[in-house]
Amino acid sequence: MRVAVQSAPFDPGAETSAFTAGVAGAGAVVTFTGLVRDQGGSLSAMEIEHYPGMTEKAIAGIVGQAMQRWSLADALVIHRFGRLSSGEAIMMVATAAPHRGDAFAAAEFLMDYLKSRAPFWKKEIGADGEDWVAAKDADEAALKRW
Amino acid sequence: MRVAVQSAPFDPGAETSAFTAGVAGAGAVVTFTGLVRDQGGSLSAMEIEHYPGMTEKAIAGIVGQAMQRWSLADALVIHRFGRLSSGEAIMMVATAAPHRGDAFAAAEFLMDYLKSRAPFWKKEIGADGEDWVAAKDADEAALKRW
Amino acid sequence: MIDVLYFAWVRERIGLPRERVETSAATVAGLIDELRAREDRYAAAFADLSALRVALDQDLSSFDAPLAGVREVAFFPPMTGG
Amino acid sequence: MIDVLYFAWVRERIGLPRERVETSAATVAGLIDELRAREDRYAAAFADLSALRVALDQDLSSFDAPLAGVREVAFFPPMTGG
Repeated sequence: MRVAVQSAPFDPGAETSAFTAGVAGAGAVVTFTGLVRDQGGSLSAMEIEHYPGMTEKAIAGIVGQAMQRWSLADALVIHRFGRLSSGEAIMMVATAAPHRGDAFAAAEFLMDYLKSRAPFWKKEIGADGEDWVAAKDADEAALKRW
Repeated sequence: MRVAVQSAPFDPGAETSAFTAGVAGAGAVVTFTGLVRDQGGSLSAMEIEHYPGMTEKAIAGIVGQAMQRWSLADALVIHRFGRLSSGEAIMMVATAAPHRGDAFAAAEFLMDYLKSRAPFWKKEIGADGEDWVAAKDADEAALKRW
Repeated sequence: MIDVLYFAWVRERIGLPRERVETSAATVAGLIDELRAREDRYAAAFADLSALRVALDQDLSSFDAPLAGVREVAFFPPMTGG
Repeated sequence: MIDVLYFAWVRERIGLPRERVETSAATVAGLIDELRAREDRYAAAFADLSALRVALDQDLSSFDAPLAGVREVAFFPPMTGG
């Protein structure tokens, strides 16, 4: 497994290639990539703050739970912080498993937990000013299904 | 949306890059890649037969259902036929949506339907001979959740 | 005349991928009865219909479906794509 | 002495990312009461605890947790990663 918390951009395609090459024979690979939405052109950038130290620890814990819970060959989490432009990749997860059900479930689990349990905070910067993204009740509720 | 049924190999990373670049601003991209499993070294190759004409029609119908059912910005299906070696990519789906829930659900729906409703048949070729892969009851049952 | 296609182990058991068939059968089941009566390899391929699927003009269908107007019938085992 | 960290709008409202705090509070809630009493900007940041989360030594915790042995306390809004 690999966890990367970084300000540098990353290429979801290149990461998918590298991850897939490393698990050849696993049968199923699922990836999720989160992109900065342009929201109809009103969003010009996103600023992501995080809690260095706790971030890595929290993500490693979440990935560890997923590896215990599902039969995974490998897992990957990349999450950026700092300033991102519209359309840029914010983060990605990848999971590899013998069977597709495990790969899908683990990827969704990772996303649900990264949303609400990893210490990142997003601020949207638009033409009319900037605003911290509010946590959604639905994101907290999503944790209950696991 | 794009559907490709082909004997030529494809690069899941390059396809992920191209797909993601085309939906910048969508927020969420999910990909699934199916690989030929090596099954502990006993499998040397896989032969995939399909029904030209019906295959394209069936996949277009499945993708059309997904586009109607979820709020998707785009969808992609690539499926190979012919002879594949261990570790090679058999197929992939990609979905893009404003929100992750739709992207995940649509990708799982596409996989469940491609498994049991697109006219492909896999034959495993190993050291001890060759055998048609049997359809699993679980794959048919998976359709019931949609 | 109707085109009849066979895939996967159905094709292997019958020994050919497609053929033109002269039939007066009203339904898929009637066509299967005619094919079974031809030779052992057909009888073997169609021995267990629960292991077979049928498509009419490239749409999945059922064994009791009528053949009127159909140009292409395909027989194959349950699909294993993905 | 304890390190107190603030993130996102909590940091902006209080006006600094971290500070060393001398406290005799037994719990997180006790520390919050001391901070609130300092200045309006602290009172404003801690006005609605339901909008806040707390981590003790980089693990999520709760407002009634004891502070004994804790070196680092962090206050922040609900997380919005992913």
